[in-house]
Amino acid sequence: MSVSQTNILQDPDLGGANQPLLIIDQLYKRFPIKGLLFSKEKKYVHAVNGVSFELKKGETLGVVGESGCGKSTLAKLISGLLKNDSGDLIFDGQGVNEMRGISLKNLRKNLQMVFQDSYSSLNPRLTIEEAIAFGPTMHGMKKEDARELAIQLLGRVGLDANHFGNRYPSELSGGQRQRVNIARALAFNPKMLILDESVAALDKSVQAQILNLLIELKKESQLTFLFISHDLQVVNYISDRLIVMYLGQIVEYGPSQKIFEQPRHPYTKALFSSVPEYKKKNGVEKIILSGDPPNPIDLPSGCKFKERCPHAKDICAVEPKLNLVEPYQDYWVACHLAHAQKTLD
Amino acid sequence: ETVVRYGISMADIPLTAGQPNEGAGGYQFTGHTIYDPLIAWEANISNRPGKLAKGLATDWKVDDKDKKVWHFTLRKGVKFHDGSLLDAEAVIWNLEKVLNDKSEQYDAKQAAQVKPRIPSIASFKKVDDLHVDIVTKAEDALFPYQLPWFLISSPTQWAKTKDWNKFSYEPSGTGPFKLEKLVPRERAELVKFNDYWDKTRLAQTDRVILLTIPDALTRVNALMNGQVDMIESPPPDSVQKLKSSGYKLVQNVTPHVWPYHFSTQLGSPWLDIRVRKAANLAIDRNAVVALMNGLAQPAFGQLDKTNPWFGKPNFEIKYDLAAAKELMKQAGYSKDRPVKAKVIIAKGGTGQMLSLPMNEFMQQSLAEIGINIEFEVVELENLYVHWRKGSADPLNAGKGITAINLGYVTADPFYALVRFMDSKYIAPNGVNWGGYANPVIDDLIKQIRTTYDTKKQDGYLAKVHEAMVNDALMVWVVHDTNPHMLSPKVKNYTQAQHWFQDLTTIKM
Amino acid sequence: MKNSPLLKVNQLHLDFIKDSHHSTRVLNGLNFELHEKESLVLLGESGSGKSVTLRALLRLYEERNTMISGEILFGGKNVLDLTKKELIDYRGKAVSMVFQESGAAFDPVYTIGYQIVEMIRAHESISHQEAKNRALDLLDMVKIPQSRERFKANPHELSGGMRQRAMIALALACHPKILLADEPTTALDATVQMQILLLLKELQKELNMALIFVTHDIGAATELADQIAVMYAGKIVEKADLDTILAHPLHPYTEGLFNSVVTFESKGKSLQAIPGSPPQMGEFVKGCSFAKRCNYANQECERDAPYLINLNQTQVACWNPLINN
Amino acid sequence: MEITATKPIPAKRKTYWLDVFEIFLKDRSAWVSGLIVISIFLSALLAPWICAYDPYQGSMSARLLEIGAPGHLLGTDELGRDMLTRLIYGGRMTLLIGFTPILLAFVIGTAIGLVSGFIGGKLNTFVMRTLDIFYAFPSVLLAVAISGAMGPGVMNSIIALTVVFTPQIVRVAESAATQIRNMEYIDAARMSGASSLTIIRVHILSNVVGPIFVYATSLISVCMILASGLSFLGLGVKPPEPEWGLMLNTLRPSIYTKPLLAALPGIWLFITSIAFNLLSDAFRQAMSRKS
Amino acid sequence: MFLYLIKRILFAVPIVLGVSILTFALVFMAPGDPISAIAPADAPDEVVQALKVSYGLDRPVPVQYLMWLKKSLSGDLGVSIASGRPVRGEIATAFSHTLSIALIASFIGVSLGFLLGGVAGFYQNSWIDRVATLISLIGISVPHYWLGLVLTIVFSVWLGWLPAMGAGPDSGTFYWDFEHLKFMLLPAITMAVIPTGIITRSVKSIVADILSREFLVSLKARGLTDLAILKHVIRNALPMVLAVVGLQIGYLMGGSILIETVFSWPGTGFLLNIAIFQRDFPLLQGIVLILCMFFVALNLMIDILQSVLDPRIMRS
Ligand SMILES: Nc1ncnc2c1ncn2[C@@H]1O[C@H](COP(=O)(O)OP(=O)(O)OP(=O)(O)O)[C@@H](O)[C@H]1O
Ligand SMILES: Nc1ncnc2c1ncn2[C@@H]1O[C@H](COP(=O)(O)OP(=O)(O)OP(=O)(O)O)[C@@H](O)[C@H]1O
Ligand SMILES: [Mg+2]
Ligand SMILES: [Mg+2]
Ligand code: NI
Repeated sequence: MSVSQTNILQDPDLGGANQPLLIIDQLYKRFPIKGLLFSKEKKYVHAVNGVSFELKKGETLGVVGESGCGKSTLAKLISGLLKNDSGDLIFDGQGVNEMRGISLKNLRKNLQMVFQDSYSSLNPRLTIEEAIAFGPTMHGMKKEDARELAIQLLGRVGLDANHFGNRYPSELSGGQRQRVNIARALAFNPKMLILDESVAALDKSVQAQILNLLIELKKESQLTFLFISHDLQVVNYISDRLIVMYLGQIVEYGPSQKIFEQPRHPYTKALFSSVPEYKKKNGVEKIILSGDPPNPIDLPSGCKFKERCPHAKDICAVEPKLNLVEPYQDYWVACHLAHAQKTLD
Repeated sequence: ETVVRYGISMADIPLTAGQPNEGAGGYQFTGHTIYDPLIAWEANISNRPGKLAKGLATDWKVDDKDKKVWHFTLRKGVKFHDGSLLDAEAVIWNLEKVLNDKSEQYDAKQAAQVKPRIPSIASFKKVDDLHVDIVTKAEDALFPYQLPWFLISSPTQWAKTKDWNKFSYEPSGTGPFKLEKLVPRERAELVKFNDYWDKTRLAQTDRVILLTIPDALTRVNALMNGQVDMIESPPPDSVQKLKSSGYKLVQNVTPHVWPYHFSTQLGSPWLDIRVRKAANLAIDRNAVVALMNGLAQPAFGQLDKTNPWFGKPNFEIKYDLAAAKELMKQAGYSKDRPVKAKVIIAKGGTGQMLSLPMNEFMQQSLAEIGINIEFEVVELENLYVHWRKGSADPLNAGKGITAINLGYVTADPFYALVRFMDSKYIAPNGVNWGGYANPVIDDLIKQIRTTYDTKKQDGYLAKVHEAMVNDALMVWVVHDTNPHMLSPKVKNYTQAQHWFQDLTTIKM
Repeated sequence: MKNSPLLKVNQLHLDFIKDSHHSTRVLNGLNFELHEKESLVLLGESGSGKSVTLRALLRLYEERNTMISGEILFGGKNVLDLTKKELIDYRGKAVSMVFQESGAAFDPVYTIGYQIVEMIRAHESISHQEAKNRALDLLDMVKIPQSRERFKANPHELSGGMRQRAMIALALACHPKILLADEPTTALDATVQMQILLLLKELQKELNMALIFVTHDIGAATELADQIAVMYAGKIVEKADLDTILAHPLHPYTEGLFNSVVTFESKGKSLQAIPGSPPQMGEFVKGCSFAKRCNYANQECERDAPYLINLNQTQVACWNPLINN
Repeated sequence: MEITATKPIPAKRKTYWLDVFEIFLKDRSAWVSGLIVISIFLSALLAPWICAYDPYQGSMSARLLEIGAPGHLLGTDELGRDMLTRLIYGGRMTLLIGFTPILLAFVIGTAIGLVSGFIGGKLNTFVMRTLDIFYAFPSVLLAVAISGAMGPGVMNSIIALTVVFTPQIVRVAESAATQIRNMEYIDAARMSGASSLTIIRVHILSNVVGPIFVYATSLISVCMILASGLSFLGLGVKPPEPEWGLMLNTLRPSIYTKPLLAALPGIWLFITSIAFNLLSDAFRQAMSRKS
Repeated sequence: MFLYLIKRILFAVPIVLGVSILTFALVFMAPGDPISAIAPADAPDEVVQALKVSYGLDRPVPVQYLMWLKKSLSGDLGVSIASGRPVRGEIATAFSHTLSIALIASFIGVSLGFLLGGVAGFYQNSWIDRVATLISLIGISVPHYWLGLVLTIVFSVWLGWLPAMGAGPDSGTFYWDFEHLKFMLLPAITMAVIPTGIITRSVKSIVADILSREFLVSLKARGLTDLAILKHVIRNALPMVLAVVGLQIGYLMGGSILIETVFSWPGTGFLLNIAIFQRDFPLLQGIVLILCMFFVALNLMIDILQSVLDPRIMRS
């Protein structure tokens, strides 16, 4: 017996084949922080601070950046778990901002997310089979069908349903749980998958298993990935294009191959050089940044990176725009000191 | 110094400013100890009911022509605790204190206590220093019985602060005791007043300490533990134990009865006299007394048989189940075809009685003859509200309440008989709760009010009582005996047949 | 490295006792040596017993619920036989430790400075002021800016990186001979992680300490290690110096581990992940505990557990080491 | 895309609660206390069939019979009613007013706590601030104040005690819900397109009900003692209803003559309360051992 | 710090206000009539009405509340209907009485609870742990008012060692001498039973929790002596324990009614009982309000103390 997923869960391609699947334009999100009673001005955490990018169908976009730079917030904004303050979000030709109710539900079906903490992203009281089947039932699939689908998907992510289907999350290892999470996301047959640090907490050998699985899925089902990580090598490994974020902003954005070959932004450089690598590499000199990332509450004016930047000049007091890097057409950097071409708005 | 520590059953020391609260019981502690009335009550005689006695007035008589005017002659040379002298001025001042709300010394709280006790007074005036005239609203031969309730406090002492609250901490009266110390809700210390005018009633102990111990068991504990020398109302079940440990039980018939007061309004099952009588015959009063471990006396009417006003009722109250059942049968009821009735009772707190067990006993006994009682249990305070409203009031009638259980003080003619029998006092004008109206009795009562010869008066009163019993206005169950437990050290406590007691006699 | 080792661990076994019938074996016959000024990295997957090893070295486990056997020789004495008093001198002063989660390893209610001073004064009888001066020097040494203010800060008021530095300062307070570091950088950001790694390396050289560094990050290991010991299921399966092991891993597990690491070069290639997952702790495995996941396993592997043998410059515990590669 | 499925495995597996229960059953004190509680429950339930006497029917001649008196295993009370019978019937009342408020508080409190914790924000602040007012009353005081205001009676006691315990449970439920609201599996469920109600029902409730339940069970004995205390003060159950606190009160005066008899309802209450506490402890332990 | 303090205090204001409204509402929900307590049972209606007017009881409830609130804010809680004395004075005496036994009870509870709980936490599963568990179990399970009865019978009636009731000689003015302590002992011990149980339990679990924290291992690794480690444990436990203890003292003050009834202890509970049965509205409101305010103030104090002791709290 076999079940066709297409019947119920496959949606038509709305945006057209050549349209980007996701367009993000000047996205802002800030969180108010509870101040003391008498302080007049309200303080905010500026988590995402004017981010724009596009994501093509079938492409994998990597996002790197230090802790707290707004990666997860970005992911949650895209997935609709958080509402943005301003800016546009267009998914598959539809604006996400205006969505409510059914259309939001459908958006979410096409846009799934795999979370970082494989443990807390599974309900400890549901068996993994139930956890996977939960989503499709929400979209009107019958219980038995959903269960059957869950069993199929478990097989697809390399877990034997006979063995694992009835287990609770606590009875699985981290790697196995992460597979379950992926299976759960796949149950919707989504167009796009956001992976927020989905392999960070895993052991290297398990991480490799999961990465292999992801690549396999990508090849098989034309999935579009937004892959968030602070592990540069992993991001490089899996992504076609790359975004480097710093304090809620994009500082460098382009094909990952090119960025890895020669990063332009001083922050990206520092980030790359601080990767400990066990196979001696191309002799990149270590740039060790001093100090910690500044907190996103009191944003510095001008270039956000200037305090830690080894090359900071006077001009950095002016906020740099994302500029195209010569001679490329799809490679941007936000630094006055990089050899940049013209401004991208 | 000899000291008697007395554990009283009240939660608070009764008010000390002149007119005590807490009902009749309050008078023995902070009423007749610190103050005197114009007409007193014999409270140091135990073998017969007391009588009116001379207090601050040495003589009182009704005016020959205008029977509404009473002439009082005051006792000469009586001193207040503060040293000032009693005179007609002071008496008038005190009457104004409670009856004239325009007067400077008017005290709403004292007024509330005593105004209902002296309903007959219409006006008053000073004749000379030692003579006062009081005018009653209507002719009332029973008027003197109202006066033991009205106490005289010192105007001089009040003038010092002009504040009754402060006065209550340093009160001044003419009584045999001075209040030396008052700790609200805890204790009052009374010391002997050596200048008391009645040398025969000089206090025999130097100091009486009243301690409030509202919980009965705690009182016993305190007595056994030696914290107090005497207590009021020991719980019946502790009596045996206390006696065997050498404590003395003192009790006496007390003008107080524990009845079910019937509604005779339309719709009440008690409308039928046969049911009322049957109920009276169905109660084994000795069992109730046993239940109280002997701390009660069977009641055969509103009053004790020894009372001069008891008379000779035709209906003999006794325990006779057969007769009771027969009466019920005539009325059309039996155990299998019972009549239902709702009785409102208090959770506790009516005097000495074990309200709940006794009511349960009543319930069982009456069920025997086919009267099924249902209780409406309320707080005592609430019960009073129901009582004042009368049985016809929706508060009672609306809930189907057709009988009320409240301990009744029967100390004087008005309290014992008139207020329940005179149709003038049908609620809400008084506490003729059930709505008893009998023109013959109304006439009789009118006659009593104009009869100044005590003998004759007693005879008429007996007639009223006879009618009351014959009509079985209530189920009378037991009389209280106001028991006290004394440590062996306490001597000479004479218990009067009254709530008014005389603490001066106590000796250590 | 012919001189006698600073620390020698012989057949170290450790069991956690659950109740009178159940216990879990976590360390299964550990053997290694540490020489002066040497840095040894214990590499292994989560749950392989790295942290337990470090804690066992300091005898941090309650005797009530652990069974520990074997030898830990430090300065000629077996640590397992030390008296309570000797143990106090041993801990912190001879051997001290940097914990993985600095947030959890500091007492939250005392200031950083207080805890460093307390540590110094627990081991040396010097005045408070002297201890404080030393503590400030230490904070400077680990490159904490504005050390005077930070001295008075509570642990939660510092960022992760700063806290980890303070933790290092604390560990160095009594000039230990050996510093144990339990994944001190895993929880930190990439840029900060490198700062800390370099700092540790620098301090180790400067203070002539031996270092045992625990990690599952091979990159971090290569930054620090003289020697690398690979742990698997409570055992050391391979030990060699850094270059040797990188060039010629002998144990199939080591090879698998290296192969599954993503590097800049792996882009476009498929990763060779080790199949399966490590055995559950306490699960009884006859023979080699890696046999089930091993591509080279044969019957012998399933029958008997291999022990460490010397092969070239490497110690390896495998019946079929990868000599041919 | 077509995938051939393996045959679904029919075996449904034991739930979390069954697991907990299994661990629970291994605890000796749980057994003993469980048996006590069950026997109290059963005897209360079956009282009319197992009791030889009418709990309301006394006899003046058989007042205060000593424990072991012929025909009255545990003697008789101040109205000559059989003690054993009244203790058994008293169990009914005590369980009723000790149990119902907790049950009600559990249901109401969990509902309020979950919804307000899940929704969060202003609503949550409002709800919690309002409950802070109830929280500002020490619980005995609140119970006494409410009972005092509403007057004695079984219903009123139950209401008063429910009011006392609901805020406490709301707090526990709210904090549990707030904690779980931030778990990633809630986000995952949101992304499944599940409605808030479904999320609360499927994901939050199943995870918070355990701790709340344990907390609630630990309140049973408190509630029972408090309820009996109210009766003892005359603010709870009205006579002649048999209730342990009330019996304690009415037998109090007999403590000199029949100390054991008078102490009996207290002992009964004590044992029941211990049993409930042990049960709650065992439950808590089973749950913590499970996770 | 200062701002935090002010913030905490401001937070308490609406709570106190809410409490006062609730109290008022409760009191007026009650059936019955306070006038019954002062007028004799058979007082005619006109007397009762006059009294009502004189106490302002004839006005609409919200108006009464506002009047009462206005007076309360100036510290005047009105006059007891039953006794005619100012409520403030009545409560002051009662409060000091309750406070005295509550303090002794807390002292007993805290010292015993600390000792038992602490030792049990350190030596888990030892016999002493079992004893502590048993004691705490008994503490939280025993109906304390019943225990009070039993204790009175044993210690004051059978043995005659301690007085059975009351607050001792001349308790209008208050002394902490032996004469008075004798009277306090039994009620205080009875009162201490529950807090002892709860504190033992809490201290045990708090200590056990702290002992299982990561930083304890770290302290050991630093080579600190057991004594030094104990210091850390205590210092960490303190804020949490304090919260438990504070709550218990609050409960003791508010929950003394049963014990005070049993021992005729002239405290707030006793007064409350009387006020309830007499429907003495001003007194009832006053007591409930004062007790709640005490409780709120206590919580506030504990909060502030906690934030001083635990630097993490103020942040959140
Ligand atoms: N719900 C929230 N309320 C307030 N602040 C928030 C909230 N969520 C995130 N933040 C803040 O926004 C900033 C960005 O957070 P975000 O989680 O997006 O970072 P991240 O890049 O994902 O970091 P990490 O690598 O640690 O996951 C952080 O400073 C964080 O504290
Ligand atoms: N106190 C303990 N009681 C029982 N089991 C324990 C205890 N501490 C550790 N273990 C178990 O011992 C095994 C080894 O744990 P250990 O912490 O040493 O792993 P690790 O190699 O440090 O892993 P990670 O990289 O995750 O820190 C694990 O299976 C763990 O569950
Ligand atoms: Mg994140
Ligand atoms: Mg570890
Ligand atoms: Ni098919």
